[in-house]
Amino acid sequence: MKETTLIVTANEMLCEDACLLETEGDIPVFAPGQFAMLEVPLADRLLRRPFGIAEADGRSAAFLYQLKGEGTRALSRLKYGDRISAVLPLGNGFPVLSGKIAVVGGGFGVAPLLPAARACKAAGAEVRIYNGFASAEREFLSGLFAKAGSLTVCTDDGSAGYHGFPTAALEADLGGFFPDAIFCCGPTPLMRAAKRLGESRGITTYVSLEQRMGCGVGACLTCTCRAGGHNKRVCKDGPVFLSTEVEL
Amino acid sequence: MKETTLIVTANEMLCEDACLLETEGDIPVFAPGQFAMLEVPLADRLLRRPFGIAEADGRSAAFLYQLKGEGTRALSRLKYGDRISAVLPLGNGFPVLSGKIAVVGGGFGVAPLLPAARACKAAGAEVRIYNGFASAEREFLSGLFAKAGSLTVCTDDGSAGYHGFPTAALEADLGGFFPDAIFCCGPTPLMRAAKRLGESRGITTYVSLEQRMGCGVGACLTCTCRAGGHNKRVCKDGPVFLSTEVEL
Amino acid sequence: MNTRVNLCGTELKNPVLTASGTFGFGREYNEFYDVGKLGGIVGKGLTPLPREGNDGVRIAETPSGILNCVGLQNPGVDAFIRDELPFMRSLGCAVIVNAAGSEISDYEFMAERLSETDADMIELNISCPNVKSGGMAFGVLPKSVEQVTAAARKHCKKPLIVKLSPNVADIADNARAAEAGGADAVSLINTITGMAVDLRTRRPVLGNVTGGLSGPCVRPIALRMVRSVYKAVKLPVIGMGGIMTAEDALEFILCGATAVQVGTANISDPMAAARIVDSLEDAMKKYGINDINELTGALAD
Amino acid sequence: MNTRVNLCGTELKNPVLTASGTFGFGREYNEFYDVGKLGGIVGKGLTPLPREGNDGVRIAETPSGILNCVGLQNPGVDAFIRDELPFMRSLGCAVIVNAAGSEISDYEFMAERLSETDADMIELNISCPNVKSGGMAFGVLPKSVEQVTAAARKHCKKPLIVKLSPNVADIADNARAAEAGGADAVSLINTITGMAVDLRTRRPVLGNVTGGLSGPCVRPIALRMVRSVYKAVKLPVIGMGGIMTAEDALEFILCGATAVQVGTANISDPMAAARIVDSLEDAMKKYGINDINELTGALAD
Ligand SMILES: Cc1cc2nc3c(=O)[nH]c(=O)nc-3n(C[C@H](O)[C@H](O)[C@H](O)COP(=O)(O)OP(=O)(O)OC[C@H]3O[C@@H](n4cnc5c(N)ncnc54)[C@H](O)[C@@H]3O)c2cc1C
Ligand SMILES: Cc1cc2nc3c(=O)[nH]c(=O)nc-3n(C[C@H](O)[C@H](O)[C@H](O)COP(=O)(O)OP(=O)(O)OC[C@H]3O[C@@H](n4cnc5c(N)ncnc54)[C@H](O)[C@@H]3O)c2cc1C
Ligand SMILES: Cc1cc2nc3c(=O)[nH]c(=O)nc-3n(C[C@H](O)[C@H](O)[C@H](O)COP(=O)(O)O)c2cc1C
Ligand SMILES: Cc1cc2nc3c(=O)[nH]c(=O)nc-3n(C[C@H](O)[C@H](O)[C@H](O)COP(=O)(O)O)c2cc1C
Ligand code: FES
Ligand code: FES
Repeated sequence: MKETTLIVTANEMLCEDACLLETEGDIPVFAPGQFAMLEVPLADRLLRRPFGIAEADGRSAAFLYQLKGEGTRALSRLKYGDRISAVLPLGNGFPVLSGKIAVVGGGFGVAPLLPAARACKAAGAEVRIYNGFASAEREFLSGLFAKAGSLTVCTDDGSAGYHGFPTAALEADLGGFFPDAIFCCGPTPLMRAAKRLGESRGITTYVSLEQRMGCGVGACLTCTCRAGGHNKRVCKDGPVFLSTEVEL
Repeated sequence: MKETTLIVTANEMLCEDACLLETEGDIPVFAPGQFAMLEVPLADRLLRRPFGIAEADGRSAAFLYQLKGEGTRALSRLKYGDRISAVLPLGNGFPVLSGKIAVVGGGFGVAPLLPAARACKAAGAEVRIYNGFASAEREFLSGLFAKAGSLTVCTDDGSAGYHGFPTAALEADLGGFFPDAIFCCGPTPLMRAAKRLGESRGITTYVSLEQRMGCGVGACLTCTCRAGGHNKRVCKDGPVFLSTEVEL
Repeated sequence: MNTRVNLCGTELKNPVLTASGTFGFGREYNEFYDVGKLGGIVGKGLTPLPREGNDGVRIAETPSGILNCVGLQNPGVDAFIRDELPFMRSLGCAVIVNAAGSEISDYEFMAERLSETDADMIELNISCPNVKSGGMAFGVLPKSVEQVTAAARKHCKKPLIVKLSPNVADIADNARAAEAGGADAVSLINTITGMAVDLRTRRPVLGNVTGGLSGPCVRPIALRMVRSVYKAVKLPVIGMGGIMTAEDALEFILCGATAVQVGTANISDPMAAARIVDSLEDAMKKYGINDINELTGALAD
Repeated sequence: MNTRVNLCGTELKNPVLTASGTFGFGREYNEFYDVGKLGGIVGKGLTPLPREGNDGVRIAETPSGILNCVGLQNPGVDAFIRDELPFMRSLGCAVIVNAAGSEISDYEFMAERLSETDADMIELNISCPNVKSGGMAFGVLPKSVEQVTAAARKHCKKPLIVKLSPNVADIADNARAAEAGGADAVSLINTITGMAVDLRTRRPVLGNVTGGLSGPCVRPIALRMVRSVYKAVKLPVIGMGGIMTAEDALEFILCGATAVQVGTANISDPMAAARIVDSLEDAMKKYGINDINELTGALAD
């Protein structure tokens, strides 16, 4: 956990509303699922934006981000050589497991799962990935995921791959592939479905939550979620939680 | 008077703390001494900055500016191709006279005098220019002024040219060169000296005032100066006033 | 798509008005665009006699805001009626006259004098922080708000808008007081008292030491106050405070405003009010609003 | 060059404190830098019993500011004394404990309980806008400010700082009330009540509907209030509201602050308070300040 300056080496549009930001700097070791708070280059915006660390080694770090509001649009205007301040790595990530791992992602929520899938694969796990999108046009990062495990693309409208929720695709596979753990990130309904599936079948399930954040480091208590009747900090106690810990 | 977009064609450092901004756009005709309100590229700053129009034709406009605070520092970061919004041309400029004209400037106040000197010269006037600076290192724009009239550089410390106030240099010349009008722009003490000199010798004297501004177009009444017991708007009733009109 | 709203019996083409003191009497901005396209304009604050306003620096920049201490410089109500009102009236939009004073009798006088004109409405500025005697005092305590409103009401034959100060403990109390005093509408917020200092000179930046803060920095405060006043009174509410875009205007309407005023934005960009009007329908489309009147106060809180 | 100041008998290395609620109990920021270099830290607001705070979204961004509605989530005073205070004490800077409550008796209890500890001072938060019962009420009317201060005073053996709310008609009156009630210092400003709305959902952005505004957007308001409180009371004043840089800190001191607190800046940049301390001497040099104590209140207005 430190504050450091990143130098932009590339900032490419991947599709209409997603970019890949590549940077250089002095990057600490990170666990998959940990995130960074990136400064946005707008003088009237005080809050940094949280993004999962998609890829990093000691000298470089990359972030996949959706163009959502003002902050991410300003990020997308960063050019080669620009500097931004980052705080990283933050929070608790996914465990790196061997054994059988099911990765379940939805929409832009797939981004933080990529390093988790890769790390487990590298640790010898059998990784199956179920990524869901609204439609074929919204499909995202399948090239990279296909290298990190066996990938099933799912679409809500059936325009590509499995027609339905990725949790349904996983459930259909359970006969042949009963995972030791599920890693999920995506919209709340998907995380609820993953929690329900995992808990009903006795599979340890990890969910990565999103919440509006202030400091990102655990001090301001603005990013809480309900966990066992208490409020926990998504930034410090999460963003990855055991499904049994949190209320969704 | 209109709001228009300017495209930056060049933005060069002239010396340690001054830049020349060159732009292209749809530029209305202007009178020397009129000014523009330029947007500064900082999201948390709401006010435009007033700058004299140094040079312009229908398609381009140039501004000479001192690096003073945050706004001008942000302007200095503008690069080729960047766009800024400008409101121009604003206020009343200097009259374009033939006859004998004494131009008296101090420090960065010389900038708005350049187009006035040029225009009078083009109209057939005999133009003598007395530009004062703190020291030789602070000398500014002498190359351009030398083409617009006969130039006497003055310095407070005597490190170049005439040792003393430019009004003193003009006064010393009055035997051989008795001007029909004095045009002055610079720090308040200089403008006071020019007003005193002109009024005591019966020479019509014009001064160009600076004041903190809001709208720049005459609507908000934040830029006033005292004139004949009343408050007048520097942006609309000036910035060029007859010395007899205003209290300095 | 409907953008028309009815404010105290006057139909406005759209709910976008300009705020007092930021738009002169419309002359300057009419050189930039046809001011008649706006819902209406509110003139610079007037007093019974001409005023020169404050000395020294009158404006300072702060993060996402400005401070001003113009101090009600104006030509006086008579010169206004003679020299400015006919022009304002010719623009083709609603004309609201903003009136101030230092004594209750000033407000009575202004209400009476302006009732004889063809202005559409009168907005009472009982909340200007830049006038030393009076001014402030009227706007702070509910009792005096009611008193000054009732006094002006007696002499006023036009719809009477009372403009509320945000420098108070509970603005809803003051809105209720204006309602009790007979106001036809309330407008808010006026500027918030603030200050800027210069470390080099160790002096205040502004000639008047303190000034009124306006611009986007005050918007969250203004939205909260508009919401709380909307819930407190039955009168129409005119919302303002940092409106820069059509979306900002819609946010005020969502919180309860029938119409809005655009102030500092004009100073920042002379085209601001026109741009807000021009983009209003697109913004309404984006948020599924067919009739702007449906949005007023529709916040689920 | 001297940056040391004496605050209610405690010597601070420099006048830079961190503001309650933005710095936890110092643990997180101590991973970024040695928190001991600061003048002192103020802990998250505590209540007699643990509190979970508000539900839903707790933070929103506004122009040059943020809104928060944490709602005093805290582990309760006993867990604090057991688990957090020893750590805070070990940091090597002054330790101020921030205490809140919903009843006068809560404040009495907190003052008594905290007087038994080795904290340096107690800051009473009588002005938190995010607690529904009580909280707000105490901080608004001068009479209740005096009452709650006097009640806590009777049970308090440490220097007592009263933190003032800006959501009042005249903050100087409230400062005088705190002085009359026996406060040793006043701190200001707490957050200003504000709101943000979402046009898409037609709902407030924050779970608690309204929240407290802080950050550079409030700085001009805070400076004005610090100046007016400085003139109204003889107590030392602790200034805050939007301090992001050493120059901002000096501006508050110029207006009358003996020490300052840095809040939102920590949230924006975890290194903020350390950077302010690191650049303090350079900034003093720039403005010809040899002893920071000479600057306090030196504004010529
Ligand atoms: C732990 C974590 C990891 C994330 N990782 C990624 C990632 O790898 N790629 C990616 O595209 N997005 C990710 N997000 C979501 C991302 O932070 C938001 O899309 C982004 O903050 C939007 O900023 P904006 O200024 O464009 O949007 P605006 O809506 O203009 O932002 C306004 C405010 O709301 C906050 N906000 C808006 N949406 C979200 C959100 N979904 N979660 C948290 N805060 C939000 C912003 O940070 C800002 O403070 C992550 C969020 C969290 C909490
Ligand atoms: C009619 C007119 C013509 C001018 N022409 C020129 C010119 O041709 N070249 C040039 O270098 N400068 C000129 N100036 C001065 C120039 O406007 C200021 O130097 C500039 O605004 C400083 O902005 P800043 O953000 O860098 O400084 P800051 O000090 O950070 O600005 C803070 C605020 O104060 C205002 N301000 C600061 N100094 C001045 C000043 N001297 N006059 C008016 N407002 C000020 C700024 O506009 C801004 O609103 C002119 C001023 C006026 C009024
Ligand atoms: C330069 C200036 C002058 C103002 N003069 C007046 C005035 O004469 N009468 C008045 O009622 N309000 C006056 N105001 C307040 C505005 O009408 C408005 O209430 C306030 O600025 C908030 O809106 P905004 O943030 O959109 O500017 C003035 C504001 C500014 C910035
Ligand atoms: C997230 C957050 C939590 C806060 N919690 C408290 C608190 O518990 N007690 C308190 O007295 N003030 C609290 N405050 C107010 C700050 O201490 C400070 O008064 C205010 O934010 C203004 O300073 P700033 O602009 O530097 O942030 C909180 C502020 C923020 C932003
Ligand atoms: S964002 Fe500050 S505690 Fe999580
Ligand atoms: S700057 Fe607005 S009237 Fe001159």
